Amino acid sequence: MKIQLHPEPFNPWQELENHQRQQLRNQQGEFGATASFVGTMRDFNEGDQVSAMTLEYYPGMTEKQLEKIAETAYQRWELIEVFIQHRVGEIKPGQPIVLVAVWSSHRGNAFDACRFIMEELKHRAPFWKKEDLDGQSRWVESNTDGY
Amino acid sequence: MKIQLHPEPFNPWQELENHQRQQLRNQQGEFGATASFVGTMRDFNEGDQVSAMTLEYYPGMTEKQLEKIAETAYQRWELIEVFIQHRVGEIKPGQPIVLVAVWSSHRGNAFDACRFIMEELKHRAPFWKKEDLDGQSRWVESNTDGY
Amino acid sequence: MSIRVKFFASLREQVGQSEQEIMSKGVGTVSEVWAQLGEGELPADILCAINMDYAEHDSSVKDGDEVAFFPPVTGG
Amino acid sequence: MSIRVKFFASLREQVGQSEQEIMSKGVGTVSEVWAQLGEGELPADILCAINMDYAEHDSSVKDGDEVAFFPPVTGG
Repeated sequence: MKIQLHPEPFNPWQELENHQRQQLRNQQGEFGATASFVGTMRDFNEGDQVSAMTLEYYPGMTEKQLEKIAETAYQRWELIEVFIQHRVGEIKPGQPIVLVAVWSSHRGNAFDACRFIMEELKHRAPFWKKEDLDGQSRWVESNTDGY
Repeated sequence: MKIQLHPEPFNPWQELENHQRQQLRNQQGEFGATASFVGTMRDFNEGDQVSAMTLEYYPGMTEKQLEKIAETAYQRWELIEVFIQHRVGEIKPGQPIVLVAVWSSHRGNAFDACRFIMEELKHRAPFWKKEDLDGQSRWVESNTDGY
Repeated sequence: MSIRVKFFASLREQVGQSEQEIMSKGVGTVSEVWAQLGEGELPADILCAINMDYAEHDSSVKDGDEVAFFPPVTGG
Repeated sequence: MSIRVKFFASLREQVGQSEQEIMSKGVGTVSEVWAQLGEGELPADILCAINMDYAEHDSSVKDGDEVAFFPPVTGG
């Protein structure tokens, strides 16, 4: 399991590839399935143009809750590895916000666990988005359902 | 939509990143969700050690069926882009076999479509695996269910 | 009429060739194409395609078609 | 007893500070911690945590705990 918060822009695919090469080096041939999800900042939300966004978090609790979510996934499915990356701080449209990647022997487990982690993260990990609109800003009130 | 068969090893994350940078350049800020799946060759199947595998396909029909699957996904969900890459020829354990990536505004559509495409590909795209075991080889008889 | 017939994977090995041209009158369906090959009964689990689209064993073929026979697919 | 209280996001802006130490006897639950702050009723949709784990408004707090209040989360 690796969980990491990025105060600066990060490249999710590069992170994923590096992680697999470094951490799963000795498990080549063991995992048959990698399901991943990348969330990217959009320039449009609730009918308004959004020029930037600030992601606030709760240092300590955010990491702790992400670990708990990953542990729950390990308990529910047979997984080889869980990798979670999340941006914090000021974000521009087109920049990645979140990466969740799950390695497993079989695709069903990888898909299920990846989606579960994303939904749990959306609903339980302490992050808060404040959007910059044209000349003003607003807190995002709640996350949408992913199903 | 981009569909590609690779007779040589390919790097799925690099392909995905390049595709997004090149083809979705003008849609930065439009897509909020990228769901992807990578299938990797395992060194173990049905209780036997597998040292290599040959992937046969039907040139022309394979590409045509993958396009149809992608088109069906575009019809069923609101998608921005579908990207499918598949290896053919001789494959070693640890090498990527397939990449399916889907870009959408919302994560539900991206997850659903990515999984749908993988299942359809497994059951309808004309590929056949022949495994090399210790000193002999065998055709894989059927694919497992992914749910 | 002329039909190009293709075989893949284990069926290709069994038949001993990857493709064959058949020239014949009275070949109306995929099953009848198979019957021309002298390989016995067409196994129920063998899939077929006409011009690279999935077809049924009783689908009609016409002059110039490409007909393919193959076992269940195992990609991905 | 001493409780460190933290606020996040819109609630942090509303309260006008990101953290505060309260020293008081008779603070048994999260709601009672909130009551000490002089910010009125604790809104039902405000989430809370004790020592970085989610808690309920009526969960017990003890000396030295860190209690946090925040609106619904919107990450990912």
